[in-house]
Amino acid sequence: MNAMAHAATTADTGTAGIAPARVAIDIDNVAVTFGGSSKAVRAIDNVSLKVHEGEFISLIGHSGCGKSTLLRTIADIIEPSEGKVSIFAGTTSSARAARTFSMVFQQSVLMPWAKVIDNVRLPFEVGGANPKTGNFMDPREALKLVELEGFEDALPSELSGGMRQRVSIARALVTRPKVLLMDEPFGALDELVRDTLNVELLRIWKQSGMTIVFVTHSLQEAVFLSQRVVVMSRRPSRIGGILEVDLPAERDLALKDAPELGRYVARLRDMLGAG
Amino acid sequence: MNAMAHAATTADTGTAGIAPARVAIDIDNVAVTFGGSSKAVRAIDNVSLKVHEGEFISLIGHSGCGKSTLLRTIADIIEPSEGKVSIFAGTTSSARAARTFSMVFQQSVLMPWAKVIDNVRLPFEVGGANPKTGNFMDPREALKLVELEGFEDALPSELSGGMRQRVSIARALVTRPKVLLMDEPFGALDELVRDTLNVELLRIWKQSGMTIVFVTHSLQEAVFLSQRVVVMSRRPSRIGGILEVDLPAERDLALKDAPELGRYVARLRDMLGAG
Amino acid sequence: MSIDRSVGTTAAPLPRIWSIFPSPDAARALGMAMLGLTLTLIIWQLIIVLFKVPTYLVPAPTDVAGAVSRDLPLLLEAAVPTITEAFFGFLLGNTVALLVAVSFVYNKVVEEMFYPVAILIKTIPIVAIAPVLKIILGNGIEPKIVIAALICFFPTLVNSVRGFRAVNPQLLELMRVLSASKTEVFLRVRVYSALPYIFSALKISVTMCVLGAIVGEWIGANKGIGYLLLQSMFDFNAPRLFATILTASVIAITGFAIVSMLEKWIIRWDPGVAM
Amino acid sequence: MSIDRSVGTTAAPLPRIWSIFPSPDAARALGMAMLGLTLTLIIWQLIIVLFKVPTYLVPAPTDVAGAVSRDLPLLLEAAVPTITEAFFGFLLGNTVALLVAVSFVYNKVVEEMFYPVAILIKTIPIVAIAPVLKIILGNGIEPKIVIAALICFFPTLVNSVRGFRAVNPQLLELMRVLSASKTEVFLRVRVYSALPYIFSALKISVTMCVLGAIVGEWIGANKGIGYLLLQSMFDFNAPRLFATILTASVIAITGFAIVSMLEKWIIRWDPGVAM
Amino acid sequence: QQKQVKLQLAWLYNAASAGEIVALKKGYFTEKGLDVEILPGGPNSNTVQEALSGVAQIATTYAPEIMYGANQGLPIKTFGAAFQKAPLTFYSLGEANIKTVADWKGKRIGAGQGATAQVKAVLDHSGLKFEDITFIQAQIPGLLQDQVDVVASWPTNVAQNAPVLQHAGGYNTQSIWDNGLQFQSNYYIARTDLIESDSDMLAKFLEACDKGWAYAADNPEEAIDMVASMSSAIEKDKELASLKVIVADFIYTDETREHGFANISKDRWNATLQTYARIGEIKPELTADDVFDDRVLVAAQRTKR
Ligand SMILES: Nc1ncnc2c1ncn2[C@@H]1O[C@H](COP(=O)(O)OP(=O)(O)OP(=O)(O)O)[C@@H](O)[C@H]1O
Ligand SMILES: Nc1ncnc2c1ncn2[C@@H]1O[C@H](COP(=O)(O)OP(=O)(O)OP(=O)(O)O)[C@@H](O)[C@H]1O
Ligand SMILES: Cc1ncc(C[n+]2csc(CCO)c2C)c(N)n1
Ligand SMILES: [Mg+2]
Ligand SMILES: [Mg+2]
Repeated sequence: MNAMAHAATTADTGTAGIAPARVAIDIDNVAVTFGGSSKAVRAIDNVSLKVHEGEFISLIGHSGCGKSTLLRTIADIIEPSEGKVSIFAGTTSSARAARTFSMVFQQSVLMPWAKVIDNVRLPFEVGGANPKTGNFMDPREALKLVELEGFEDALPSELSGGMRQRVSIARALVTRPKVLLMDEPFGALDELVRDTLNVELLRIWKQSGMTIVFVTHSLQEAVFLSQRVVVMSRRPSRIGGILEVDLPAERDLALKDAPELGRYVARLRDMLGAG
Repeated sequence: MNAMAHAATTADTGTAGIAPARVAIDIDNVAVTFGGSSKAVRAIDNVSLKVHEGEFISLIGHSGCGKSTLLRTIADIIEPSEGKVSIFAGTTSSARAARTFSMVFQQSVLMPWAKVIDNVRLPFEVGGANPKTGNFMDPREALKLVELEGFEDALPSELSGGMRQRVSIARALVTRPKVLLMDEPFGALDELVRDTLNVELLRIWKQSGMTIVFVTHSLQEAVFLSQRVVVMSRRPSRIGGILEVDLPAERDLALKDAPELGRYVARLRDMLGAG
Repeated sequence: MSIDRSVGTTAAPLPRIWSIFPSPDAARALGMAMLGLTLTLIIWQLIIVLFKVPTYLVPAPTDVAGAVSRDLPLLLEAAVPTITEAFFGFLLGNTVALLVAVSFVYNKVVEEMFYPVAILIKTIPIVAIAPVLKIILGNGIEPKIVIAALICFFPTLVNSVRGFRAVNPQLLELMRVLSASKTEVFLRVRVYSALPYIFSALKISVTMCVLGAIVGEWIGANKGIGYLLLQSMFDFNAPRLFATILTASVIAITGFAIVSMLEKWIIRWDPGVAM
Repeated sequence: MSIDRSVGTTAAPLPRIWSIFPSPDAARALGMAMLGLTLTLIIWQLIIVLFKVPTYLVPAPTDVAGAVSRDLPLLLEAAVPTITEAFFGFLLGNTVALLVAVSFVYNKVVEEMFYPVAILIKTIPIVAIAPVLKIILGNGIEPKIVIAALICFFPTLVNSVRGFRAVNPQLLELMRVLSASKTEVFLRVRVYSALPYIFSALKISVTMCVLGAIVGEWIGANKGIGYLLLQSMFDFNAPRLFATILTASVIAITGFAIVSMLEKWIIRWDPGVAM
Repeated sequence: QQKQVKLQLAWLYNAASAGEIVALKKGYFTEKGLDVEILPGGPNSNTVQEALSGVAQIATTYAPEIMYGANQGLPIKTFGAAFQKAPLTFYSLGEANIKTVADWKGKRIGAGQGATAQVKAVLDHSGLKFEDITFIQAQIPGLLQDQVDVVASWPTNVAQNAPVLQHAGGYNTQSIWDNGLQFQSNYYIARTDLIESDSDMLAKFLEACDKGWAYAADNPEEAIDMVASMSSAIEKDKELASLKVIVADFIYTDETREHGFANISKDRWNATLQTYARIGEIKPELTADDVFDDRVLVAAQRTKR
C-alpha cells in the first residue's frame, strides 16, 4: 500500500488502522479570530478533523499558521469563534475537568518559584486529581524519563532552555492522560535527547493506547512518530492536506534514516510548499 | 579532501580557508560555575577555542551542556569563573560597547509593551548606535527578511512562538554586526521558513564577511551552514571535538539532502554519542 | 474563570482609540460604584435605626443627605482649595518619590543609606512639625501642599523602588548586549516594568493626598475641607461633618478613578507577561 | 551595571540556609543605614547652627542626643505599648486587606461595588469616629489597634488587588488545562505573583501602622509614644519631642527591616522572571 | 457598695486635673462610695460626645464646646467648674507695645482655629471688627518667630509661655476675662438626665474633687507626685509651676471664697451666651438653663476657700 495514495485534502478520511476506533477528538468546522491591538486576525478558518482513539497525529505548517491556536482550542483554552470541538463525544471543558488530556505548551510554562519536582507534581495537587487512586506516574520517574534526575530541587531559572522544556514534558506525562496535546515539545532539544524521547514517547503511546496530537516543525519527526500528518495552510489556516504514514507499527531509530521515511518527508515538503 | 580527516579534538586547528584570517573570538581556557539554590553547578570547564574572522562556526551538544552559557560568556553577559574571552584581541566588554556583535537569544526576548517594529528598532535607540551614520539595515527590511511584513504594529503577545523568534532575529541583523551570536535561532520555525532563513543567513554572511557562532540542535543545519562544527561534551562541558566541514562555499538547499552532507551528519552523531 | 481574558472572541473589538469620554466600561464601573455606595448607605441607615445610634454620634445617611443638600454651596466652595492642595501635593510628592526611587535604583549605596532616612521622615507626625512648617512655608497654600506631598511620598517610593527592580532578567541581558546605558535601561525597560507598581502606588497616594491636604488645613486655614471638618466638629454639627467627610471621599474616589483610567490607557500590555 | 546579579561568579555561594542571625548583607545594610542617618544628623546640625534655629522650634541633634540619653528609660517604656498596638494593628489591617483583596479578585462585581467604599472608609478622619471607637472598644489597647489597622489597611488592599492580577497569562492557561479551581489558581499562582506587591505594601504599612498607633493614642492614653509626643509638645520640650519621634522612627525602621528580611527569605525567585 | 463612675478628662493627666487625681489617690472618691476611673483625653478625643454616649458619666470640657453642644440641642449640661476663670490670654512682646485690645487694629493675631470666636468676642468688646485684624493660626513659636504680633495661650501652661515670660524686651497681656468674655473653664459636665436622676452621686463626686483640690493646693509637691505616678512623661518642675498658677489664680478666687469650690455663676453664663449670640456663634434664645443645672452645686457640701 502506497502512503502517497492516501494523501487527501478532506479531513474525514478514516484511520490507517483496521478496527474502526472511536473518535477521540472531533474538530467540526472551527474558526478562531483574534481581536488584536491594531486589527482583527483570523488565525484558523473552517478546520474540520477527526482524531481517532489511539491515533498519533502530527500537525505541521508554517510559523504563525495557527497550529498552537488549534491545539489551544482543543484544550479548551480558546473558545472557537465558529464551529465546535468535541472530545470523546463530550465538550472540551468536560474533558478538561475529567483530566482526559494533558498539554505541553510551546514555550515551557513553569512556576518560577517552585522547584522542578514541585512543577512536575503540580497536576496532582490541583483540579482534584488524586495520585493515590489514579493510574499516575511517579514524578521522579517522569523526571528520569526526560533525563533530569538530580535536578529535582533546582529552580526553573537554573535550568537550560531544553531542560525546562523537558520539565514541562514530564509534567504532562505524569497523569498518564488519554489524550496528549504536544506543541513542539522537542523543539529545544538536541538530536540525541530528541531521538531518545521520540522512541520513549512511541513506547508510552503504544503501551497506554493514548491519543496524541503533536505539533512539530520537523517533517522527519512527524513522519517517524505519526500515523497521520496534517498539513496546515497559511493564514487564515485551513487543513491543506493529510498524509497517511503507512509505516510498520514497530518503529526504531534506524527508520529515521530509512529511504521510505525520506519519501514521506519529501512528499510532506511538497504539500507544505503548495499550502 | 576528506572532511573526516580534519576532525580534531583540540581547539587550535586552523580554519578551513587558505588566507590566515584574524582571530575574531579567542576563548582561552574558560570555565563557568553557577551558584545554584541547592548546589554549585560547573556548567563549562576548560574550554578553549579560536574563531577566525569571517568564519561560520556551529556549537552542538546535549541539552543543558553549556552552549548557551558559552555564548553568554562571549557576549559579556556572564563573567567566566576562570580563563578569559577576547574579541578581536580586545575584551568582550569593549567589543560589546563597540557593537561588534549581536546576539539572538534562545528564548525570544521581546519588550511586551512595544510594537514589533519598535522591538526591532531597539538597537538603534540605545547604546549610542546611530542609524544615520552606521551601515545599518532598515527595520522594515529586516522584518521582511524574516517574513513578518504586515506585523509591524502588532504587540509581541499577539504573535506565535515562531513569529516572536523571527522578530528577535530581525533585531539582531538590523545593526549588521561583525560578529553574530545565535542561540538556536531557528528552533521554533517550520522547515520551509527555516530553509529560507538558512539560505538567507548564508547570503548575508558571505556578503558581509560576518563571523557567526551558531548554536543549533539540528546536525543537518550545523553541517549545512558551518565551516566548523564544535561538539560539546556533557556537563561539566568541554569541547568534545571539532568537525571541519569541507563543503563548497556556495551552498544551496539541494545540499541539505545530499549524501556528502549526510556523511558529515552521521559523523557528528557519532561524536555526540561519544561525548 | 479569569482565564477569559486570553480567550479569543468571535467579534474582534473595535480598535482602541484614546478618548476622554467614559467608555461603556467606565459607565458600568460608575454604576457599580453607585450601587456599592448605596448599599453601604442602606446598611449604615439600618444600623443607625436598629441600634438607635444618636445623631450627634453618627448621623443617619438621611441626615447627611439633608446636610449635603443644605450645604452644597459650602461644600463645593470648600472642595476647591482642598482639591488644589491635594493635586499639587500629589504632583510634588510623587515626583520627588519617583526621583528618589530612581536614585535608589541607580545606586544601591544611596538606597541603603537613605531608605531609613525616608522612613524617619515618614514617621514624623505632621502636628509635631507644624510650627516649623508654618515658619518655613508661611500660612498660604504651600504648607498644605507640602504636607499632602509628605503623606503621599512614601507609598510611591516603596512601590517604585520595587517596580524598577521587577524586571525580566532576560531583558536586562538583552540591554546589556546592546550596551544600553543605565539611563536607557531605565527608560526602555525599568519604567515599563515599574508601571504596574507605580500606578498601584498612585492609587494609594491619590487618596492619601486628600487626607494630607485636610491635615494640612488643620494646622492653619480658614477655608477648605479640613477647615470645614474642624468647624463642623466644633459645632457638633454631625450631619455637616459627615457631609464634609463624604465630600472628601468623593474627591478621593474621583482621583482614584482618574488614576485607574490613566492606568488602563497606559498599561495596554499584560503586566504579568514576560517574553 | 545592574545586570551583575545574573553574572556567574567564580566561587559558588554557600547554600542558603534559614538563619535568624543577620547575614553579612544585613550587617552591611545596617552599617549603611547608620552612615545615612549620621550624615542626615550632621546636615541637620549644620542647618541648626548656621541658621541659628532656636531649640524650642527644632533642636540640634546634639540636644536630641542629650534627651535620648536622659530619657532612655522613658522612651523604652513608651515604646512597649506602641509597638504592641502597631504590631496587632499591622496584623489586623493587613489580614483584612488581604481578605478583601481576595474577594475583589474572586468577584469583579464586588470589587467595582466596594473599592469606592474602601476609599470612603479611608478618608474618614480618626477624630470623627474616635467616640464611636471608644464606645465600642473601650479605653484600652483595642481602639488603638483598630486605628493602626485602619491606617495600614488601604495600601495593602490596593497593592494586593494589583498583585493578584499580575499573573503570567501562560500560567493561567496551564492551570486552566489542569482544571485548577479558582482557589487552587489562587494559592498556587496568584499568591506568588502577588508576593512582590504584597511585600511592597507591607513595607508601606509597617511604617504607617506605627503612625496609626501614635494617632490612636491621641484618643486618650497615659502611656506610649503618642502620649509622650503630646506631653513633650505641650511642655515645649523640643529635644524630648524629637527624641520621641526618633524612637517612633527606630520602631518603624526596624519593622521595615524585618519585612525586608522576610521578603528576601520568601521571594527567592526573581520576581521579574516568567517562564 | 461602690458606685462605678468614669471621668473623661479633656486632656492628658497633668496639673489641670491634679485635684481629681489627688481625690482618686487619696481615696476621697472611695470615701464617698464612688469607684472612679479617670480616663485621659487627647486631641483625638471629644469629651462632650463621650459623656453623651456613655464612654464616661462625667467629663471635663471648656465653655465653647458646651455652648456649641447646647446650640445643637445636645442633652448635656455643666454642674460645676473647676476653673473659676477661663485662662485664655493674649501675649505680645514688649517691643510691639500692644497695651490693650484696641491696639490690635491692623495687627496679626494668632490663636487656634477653635479660639476664633473668643478673638471675635474680645474684638467686639473693644469696638473692633474681625476684619480689623489678620487672624492666623499660631502658637507661642509664631510670636517668637514674628509670624504674629499677638498670640493666644494659657498662662497655666508655664512651660509653653516660658520664652515669652523670659523675653528680654518684656511682654504684654490681654486676657479674655478682662476683655468682656467672662466664662469659666474645666467645667464638669454630664448628661442632663443623669444630673436630674442622680445629682446625689454627682454631688459626692464634686465633694471628693473639692477635697482633692484643697489637698493639692496645700501639698502641691505631693499632688504633682500623684499626677506623675499616673503619667510617666510629666516634668514635675514644670507641672508644679503650672499647678501653683492654677490653684492661685483659677481654682480659688473671690468667687469660691464666697460661694465655695467649683462654683458656677448663672449671670456669667447668660452674659457669655449673649456675647456668643451677638457675634453669631449660637442661637440667641439660649440661656444659662440650657447649659447649667445648679442642683449638684446646691446639694454638695463645698469648701469656701
Ligand atoms: N492573542 C493573540 N492576539 C492576536 N493575534 C494572535 C494572538 N495569538 C495568536 N495570534 C495570531 O494567530 C496566528 C496563529 O498563531 P499560532 O500561535 O497559532 O501560530 P503557530 O502555527 O503555532 O505558529 P508557530 O509555529 O510560530 O508557533 C498568528 O498569526 C498570530 O499572529
Ligand atoms: N542561573 C543558573 N544557575 C544555576 N545553574 C545554571 C544557571 N544557568 C544555567 N545553569 C546550568 O548550567 C548548565 C548549562 O546551561 P546552558 O543553558 O548553557 O545549557 P545549553 O547547552 O544551552 O542547553 P540547551 O540546549 O537545553 O539550551 C545547565 O546544567 C544548567 O542547569
Ligand atoms: C496650646 C494649646 N494646646 C492645647 C490646648 C487645649 N488644651 C489642652 S490642655 C488644656 C487645659 C490646660 O491644661 C487645654 C485648653 C490649648 N488650649 N492650648
Ligand atoms: Mg505555535
Ligand atoms: Mg541553551
